[in-house]
Amino acid sequence: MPDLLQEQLTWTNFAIFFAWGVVMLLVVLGFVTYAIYFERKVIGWMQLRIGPNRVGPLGLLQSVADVLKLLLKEDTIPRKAEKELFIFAPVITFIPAFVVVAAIPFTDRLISSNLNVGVLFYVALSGISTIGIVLGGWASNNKYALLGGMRSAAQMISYEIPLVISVIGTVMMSGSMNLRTIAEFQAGGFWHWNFLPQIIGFCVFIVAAVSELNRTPFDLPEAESELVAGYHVEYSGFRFAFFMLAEYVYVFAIAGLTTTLFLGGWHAPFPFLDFIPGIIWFLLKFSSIVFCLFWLRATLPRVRVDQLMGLGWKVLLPLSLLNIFVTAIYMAIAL
Amino acid sequence: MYMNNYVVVTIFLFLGVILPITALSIGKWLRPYKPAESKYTTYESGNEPVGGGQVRFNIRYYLFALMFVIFDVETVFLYPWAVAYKQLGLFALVEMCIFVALLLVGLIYAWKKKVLQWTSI
Amino acid sequence: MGATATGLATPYLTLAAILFCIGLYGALSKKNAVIVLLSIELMLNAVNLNLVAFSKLGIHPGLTGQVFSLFSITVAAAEVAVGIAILINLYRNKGTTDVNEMDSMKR
Amino acid sequence: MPDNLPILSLIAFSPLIGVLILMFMPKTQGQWIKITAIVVTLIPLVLSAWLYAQFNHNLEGMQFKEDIPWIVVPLNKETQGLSQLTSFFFEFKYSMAVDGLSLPLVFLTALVATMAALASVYIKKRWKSYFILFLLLETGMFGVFMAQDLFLFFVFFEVTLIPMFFLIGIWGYMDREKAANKFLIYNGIGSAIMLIAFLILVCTAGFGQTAGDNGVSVHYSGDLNVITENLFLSAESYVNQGDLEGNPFFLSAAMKWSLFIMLLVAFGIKLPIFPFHTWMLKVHTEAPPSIVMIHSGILLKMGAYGLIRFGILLFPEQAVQWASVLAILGVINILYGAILAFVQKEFKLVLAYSSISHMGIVLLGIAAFNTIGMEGAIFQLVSHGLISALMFLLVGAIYERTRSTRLDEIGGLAKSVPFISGILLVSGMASLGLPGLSGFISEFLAFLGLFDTHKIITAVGTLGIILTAVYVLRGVLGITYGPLKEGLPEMRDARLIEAIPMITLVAFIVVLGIFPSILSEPLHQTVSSFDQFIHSVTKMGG
Amino acid sequence: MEAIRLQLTDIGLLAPELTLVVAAVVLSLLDLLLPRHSNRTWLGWLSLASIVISALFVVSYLNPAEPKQLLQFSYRIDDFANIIKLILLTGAGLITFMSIGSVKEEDIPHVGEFYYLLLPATIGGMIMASSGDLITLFVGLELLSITSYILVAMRKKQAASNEGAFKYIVLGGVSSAVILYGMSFLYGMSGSTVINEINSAIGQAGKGMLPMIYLSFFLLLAGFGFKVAAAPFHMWAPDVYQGAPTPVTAFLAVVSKAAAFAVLFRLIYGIYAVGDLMSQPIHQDILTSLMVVAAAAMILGNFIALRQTHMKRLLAYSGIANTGYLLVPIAVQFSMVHFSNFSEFSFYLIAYLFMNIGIFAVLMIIERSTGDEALKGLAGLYYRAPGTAVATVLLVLSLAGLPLSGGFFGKLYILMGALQTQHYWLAAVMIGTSVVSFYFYFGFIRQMFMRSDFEAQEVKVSLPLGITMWLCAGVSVILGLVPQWVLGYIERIFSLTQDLFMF
Repeated sequence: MPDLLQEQLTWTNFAIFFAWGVVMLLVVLGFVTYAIYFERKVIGWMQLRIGPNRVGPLGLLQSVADVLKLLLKEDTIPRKAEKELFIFAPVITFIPAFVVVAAIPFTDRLISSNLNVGVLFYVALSGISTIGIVLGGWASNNKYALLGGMRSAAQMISYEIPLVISVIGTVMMSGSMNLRTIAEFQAGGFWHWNFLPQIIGFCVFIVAAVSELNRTPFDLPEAESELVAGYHVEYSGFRFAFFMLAEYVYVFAIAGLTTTLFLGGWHAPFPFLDFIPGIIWFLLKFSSIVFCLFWLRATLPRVRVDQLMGLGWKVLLPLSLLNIFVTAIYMAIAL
Repeated sequence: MYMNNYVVVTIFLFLGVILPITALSIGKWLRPYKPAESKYTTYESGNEPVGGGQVRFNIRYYLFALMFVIFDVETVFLYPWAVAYKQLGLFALVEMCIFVALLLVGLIYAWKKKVLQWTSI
Repeated sequence: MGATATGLATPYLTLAAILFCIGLYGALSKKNAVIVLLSIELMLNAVNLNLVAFSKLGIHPGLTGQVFSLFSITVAAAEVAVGIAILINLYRNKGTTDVNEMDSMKR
Repeated sequence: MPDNLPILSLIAFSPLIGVLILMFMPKTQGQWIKITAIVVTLIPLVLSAWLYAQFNHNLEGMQFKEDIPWIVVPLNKETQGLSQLTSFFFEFKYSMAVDGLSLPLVFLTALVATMAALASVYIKKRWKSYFILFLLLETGMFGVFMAQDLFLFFVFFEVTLIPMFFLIGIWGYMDREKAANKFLIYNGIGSAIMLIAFLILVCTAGFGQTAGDNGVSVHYSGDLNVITENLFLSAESYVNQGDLEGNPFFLSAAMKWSLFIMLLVAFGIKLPIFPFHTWMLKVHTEAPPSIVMIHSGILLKMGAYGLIRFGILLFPEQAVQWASVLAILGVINILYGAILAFVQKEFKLVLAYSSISHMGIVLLGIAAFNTIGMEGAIFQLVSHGLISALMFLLVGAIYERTRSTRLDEIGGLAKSVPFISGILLVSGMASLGLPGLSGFISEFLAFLGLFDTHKIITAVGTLGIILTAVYVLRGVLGITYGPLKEGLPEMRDARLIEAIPMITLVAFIVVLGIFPSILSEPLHQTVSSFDQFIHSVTKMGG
Repeated sequence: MEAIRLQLTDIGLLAPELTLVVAAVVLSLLDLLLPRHSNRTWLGWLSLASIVISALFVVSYLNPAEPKQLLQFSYRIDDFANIIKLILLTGAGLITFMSIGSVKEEDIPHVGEFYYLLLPATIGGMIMASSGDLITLFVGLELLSITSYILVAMRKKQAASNEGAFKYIVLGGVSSAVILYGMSFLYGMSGSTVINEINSAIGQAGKGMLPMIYLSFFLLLAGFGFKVAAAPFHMWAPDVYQGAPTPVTAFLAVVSKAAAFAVLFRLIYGIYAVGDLMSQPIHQDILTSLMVVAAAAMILGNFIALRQTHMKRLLAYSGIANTGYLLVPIAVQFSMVHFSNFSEFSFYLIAYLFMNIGIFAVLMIIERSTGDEALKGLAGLYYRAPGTAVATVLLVLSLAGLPLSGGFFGKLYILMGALQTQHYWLAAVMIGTSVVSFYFYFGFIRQMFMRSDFEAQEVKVSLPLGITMWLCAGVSVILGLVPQWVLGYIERIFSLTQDLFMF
C-alpha cells in the first residue's frame, strides 16, 4: 500500500484504493456488529449473566438480527421536527467517524493513507460529529433531545481540548504528525512505547477519549434516567442505527488511535517477539483497549454533569498542559 | 504522489456518504408505512407536549463554547511548535512556556470567575 | 484573466472576493446580531482563502501566507468570542438581538 | 535710563505684572483691585510717554529694536550631513520695534487703556477676573503694534481675541453672548485668513540663507525684515535659481495678488470694511462701555495698522494698482456709515456706524499713496481712537444714569448733567471735524492726499463730512438739548473718577487739534520713507 | 536561508513590551486571588508603575546608533517606534493615573480588570508602532482592538455601553477584515509580509499589478481610516465614545488612535510612498486620496460637532476633525523643501494627547459632580470651581488651536508643511474648519462662564483628576510657548532614512 501511494495515480490504482475502501468499510461494519455482541457478552460475564445466546451459535448472529430489525422498523419523523436537518443529522454524525479510519496505520505496510497531518486529520474530523449530534437534538424539536444535544456538545468540546493537547506530547517525541511515523518511532520494545514517558498524556488521553465516545461513565447525553434518551430520543429505525453505528465506529477509531499513539502500534513488546507479524500485535493491543472500554462500562457509575465538566476543565486540561512541559523538559534533558 | 493520500480519503468520504444513502433507501423500501396521528407527536414521556420544543437553555453552554473556541485555536500554535521542537532547541521551550503560561492564566481566570462551575441543566 | 498578476490563483481569488462581498453585505445589512457576527467571520475566512491561494498558487509562492492565515484564524476566534460575550450581555440588558433596535444613542 | 533697556517689552508686559498681583488678591477686596489695576495701567502709560519723547524723529525705519530668537526648530537630522549645508532650521523671533507708524498707536493704546480702566466703574461684578482679562488685553494690543515677526504679530493679535470674548460675553448687556460669538467667528475667520497668508509668506519669502564659516545655513523665518527683503529680490537672485516657476520659494504675480487680497480681507474684517462690518455693530451695542472704548479706540486700529504694515508695505505693486478700489471702498464706508448712522434710534448704533464712516477716511488716506494721505490716515487713527473712546465713555456715563441710550427715550440732559453734556458736545464737534479739534486735521489731510490722485472719489467722499455733521448733531443735540424727557430718574453729574478720563481725553483732542506737529513730527520721516519705498518699487512717478 | 530565531539578547530589546506583559499577568492573577471586597485601587498604582518602568526602558532605547530589528524586520526598535511608544505610554499612564480612585464601582464593576486590560491594549499599540511586518502589525492591531472592545463593554449593566461595544466590535471586525483583505493582496503581489520587501516588489511590478496595488491601498485606507476614525469611516466613533466609560473613551480617543496612526504612517510611507513607486502616477493618486479623506474628516467632524450637546459625542466629532489634521502630514509627501512630516505628525499627536486627556479629566470631574455628560453639565462651572474652569479654558483654547498652546503650534506646523508642498486647498480646508471649530469649543467657555446653574452641586475634584487636568493644561501651554523643546528633540533624533524606511 505505501508503494501504491507513491505511484502515479492510474485507473488501476484507483480501483485498488476503492476496493481497499470497501474492504475497510466492511471490516468496520463487521467490527461494529461483533463489538456490540462482545460488549453484551463481556458485561454479561461480569454481571454473572450469559448474554446473548439465542440467535445463531453462541448468539453470534444477535447483532445481525438487531440490525435487520432496525432496518424493518417503521421510521417516523415527528411533525414538528425540522425535516431536512432531522434526516441529515445521523448522516453527518456517521461520515467523519468512518473517514477518520483512513488515517490509522495497522502495520507498516497495511495503511489506508499516509497523511503527514494524521493527528490533526483525526482531531479535525472527529469534531464534526458534534455538529451532527447538536443538529439532531435541535432538529427533533423536543426538549429532551435539545438538552441532550447541547449537553453532548458541551461535553465533547470540553474533552476535545485535553484530548488534543495530550496528543502533543507524542507529536513532540516523534517530531511528526504522521501517525505512521509516530508508530515507527516506538519500535524496539515496550519501554520505547509512548505510554511510559507520556504517562500523564496517556491517562488524560484515555479519559478524554472515553468521554469523547460518550460512553460510561461519561454517557450523559443519552442518560436514560434524566433525559430519556438524549439527542436521539425522537429517532427510530435505521436513523437511530446510524447514531449507534457512529458511536461504535468511533470505538474502533479511538482504539486504533490509542494503539498507534501510545502503545507502539504494530511493534512487539520485546524485540525477540518480532517474528510474530505486526498485525497480530496491533490487533491484540486494539482488542485489549476495546475490552477495557467495555469493562469500564460494566464497572463504573455515571458521573454527575458538574463533575463531568469540572473534571475536563479543572483536571484534565491543566494536566495535559503540564504534560507538554514535562515532555519538553524530559526531551531537553535527553537530547 | 502525495495527492494519492487524499484520493483515498475522498474514497472513504464517498463510501461514508454512500452507506447511509443506500441503507436508508433500502430501509425505506423494506419498512412498513402505517401512519397514525399520534405517532407524529413530539415525545414527552407520554404526555401532551407542553410549550415549544426549542426551550431556552443555560447560558453556560455559550461560555463553554467560548472557552472551547479560545483553547482550541491556541492549540493551532502548539502543533507546529511540537513538530519542530526537536530542531528548535531550548529557547523555543522558553517561548512556549510563556505561551502556555498565558493560556494557564486564562484558565485560572475562567476558573476564578466561576465560568467552569456548572449550574443546573 | 489577469494571470500575470495573480498566477494560477484567480479562481480562488474570485471565490474569496465573492465570499468577502457576501460577508460585507451581511455584516452591514442583516438584522440579527448573530448573523452579523457570522458575516464578519465569513469575511475573515475569505481573506484566509486569499492568503492560502496566494501562498500556494500565487506568483511568489511561500509559506508566509499560510502562517498569516493561522494568525488570522486565531484572531478571528478571539474576536468572535468577545463579540458573542458582548452580545450575550446586550441580550440580557435589552432582551433583543435585533441590530435595528440598537439606536438608544441617536439623538 | 540705560540704552539697552528693553523698553518695548517693559511696556508690553507691564500689565502682566498687574495680572500676577491681581491673581493673588482676594476676590472680596473690590476697591483695592480697582485701584491696583488702574495703577498698573499707569506704568505703560508713563513708559510710552517716555518712549514718545525718546523717539528719534529723523531716523527712518525701526527703533528700539529687541531681537531674541524664540522658536528655533532644527529641521531634520538628514540635512546636517549634506554638503555645504551647516544647518537647516526655521525660526520665529521675539522681535519688537517701533517706527513712526506704530509709536503713536502705542501711546494711544496706553492712554485709552488707562482711561478705560478708570471708566471701569461701570462694571458691577467680578472685578478681579475683569481686570485680569483687561490687562491681558492691553498686553496683546501693545504687542500687535510692536511685533516685527509675523508669528509674534499673529500671537498678539489672537491674544487680544480671547480676553475680548470673555469681556464681551460676561460683562456685556443683554445680548452679550451672541455678540461675543459674532465677534469670535468674524475675527476668527479674519485671523485664519491672515494666518494662512502669513504662513505662505513664511514658506516662500521667509526662506533665506546665510553663509557661515563652513557652509550655508538655510532657514525659514517669520522675520518681517527677511520677508521684505526676499519679496523684493530680483528674480535672478533667488535661492535655487533656474526654473523660476518650479522654484518653491518664488511668489508668482498671481500668488502675490491672492496674498494681498487675503490680507486685505483679513484686516478689512477688523477695520471694518463695508461688507464685513456687521459683527462690530453688535459688539458696540452689547459690550460694556469701558470695553467698547478699547474696542473702538484701539482694536479697530489694529486692522488699519495691519493693512498698512503688511498689506501695503509687502505688496505695494498690487496695492497701488488697487488704489482706486481702496478709495472706493473707503467712500462706500464713509457714506454707508454716515447714512445708516443718520437713521439709527439707538445712540450706540449711531456711534458704531460713525466708526465705520470714520474708518472709511482711513482707507481714503491709505488709497492716496502719498505722504499727506498716509499721514492723514494715521492721524485719523489716533484722533478717532481718542474721540470714540471719549464718546463711549460718555455713553457709559449716560446709560449709568438713564438706563437707556435710545435717542427717543432720553433728552434734555444738559439741564440735569451739564458737565457730561458739555463734554458730549465737545466730542461731537471733534467727531464731525470742527477745526481746532483733532478730527479736522485728519479728515483734511486724508482728503487732501486723495485729491491728488482720485479727484472724483474725493469729491464724493466729502459728502460724507456733511452727513457726519448732520448725524452727530442730531444725536448729540437730541440728547443734550430740549426738554428733559419724562420717565428719566434723578441724576447727578459726573463723579471725579468719571471726570478725569473725560477731561484727559478732551485735552488730548484739543491739543492734537491745535498742535498737530506733536503727532506729525515723529510720523513724517517714517511715512515719507514708506512713500519713497512704494514709489521705488512700483516705479511710479514722483 | 538563515534560521529566523529570537535570541536571548533580543529579549532585552523587547523589555518595554515584556514589562507590560508581566505586569498584566501579575495584576490579573492578583486581582483573581484577592478577596472579593478588598480595595483594588492599588492595582491601579501597580499598573501605573509598570507603565512608568516600560516608558523608562523606551527612553533608554531612544536614538540608537542604528535601528535594531528582530526576526528579519518583523519587529523594529527605531526612533519612529520609540517616539510613538512614548506617546502611547504617556497616554496610557495619564489615563490610568486619572482613573485611580475616580472610577466608580457601580460604573465599572470590575475595577481590577479595567486596570489590567489597559496594559494589553497599550502593548498592542506598541507592537503596532514597532512592527515592520504585516503579521506582527496585524497581531498588534487586534490585541489593541479586541481589548478595546472589552473595555468599551465594561459597564456591563448599561445598555448604552453594550450597544456601543457591539457597534464597535461589528464595525471593528469589518474593518479588520478589510485591512486583512488588503494585506492579502500585498502579500500576493510580493510573496512577503515584510514592509520593505513589499515595497520593492510592487515597485518593480509591471502594469498588470496596478489594479491590485490600487485595490490593496484603498482597502487598507478604508480599514485604517476606520481605526483612526477618519471620515467617511467615522460612524462608530460617537456612539462608542458615548457608550464607553469616560477613561476608556479617553483611551480610545488618544492611545488607540495614536497607534493606528503610527501604523498608517509607516504603512503608507513604507509601502506606497517610497522607492520605485514614487515615479508612477499611482503615487500621486494615493496622496490625493489621503488628502481627500483628511479634508472630509476635518469638514465632517467640525460641522457635525456644531450640533452636538452631549460632551462625549462632541469630543468624538472633535476627534474626527483632529484625525483629519493628523492625516495631513501623512498625505503631503516629503520633498526637497519639506521633510519634517514625522515631526509635524508627532508634535501634533503629543499636543492632541495632552489636550484630549485633559479635557476628558474635566469631563470626569463634571460627570462625578452632576452625573450628566451633557454639555449643560458645565454650566456655571466658573462660579462653582474657578480653578477647574480656568484649566478647562486652557485646554479648550489648545483644542481650538489658539495661540500659545500646543494645539495651535501643532496645527501651524502641519499647515506649514502643507503650504511648503503647495497644497493650498488642503491648508484652506484645514484652517477654515478650525475657525468653525471655534464655535463649539467656545461653547464650553460659554457654558462655564456665561451660563449659571444655581442648583448645581459643589464640584469636588479628586486629587488625581485635578493633577491630571492641570498637568495636561500646563503641558499644552508649554508646548505652545516653547515647542522647540519637543520639536527640536524629535528633529534631532529622527531620521527619515534610518527610522522610517527600512533599507
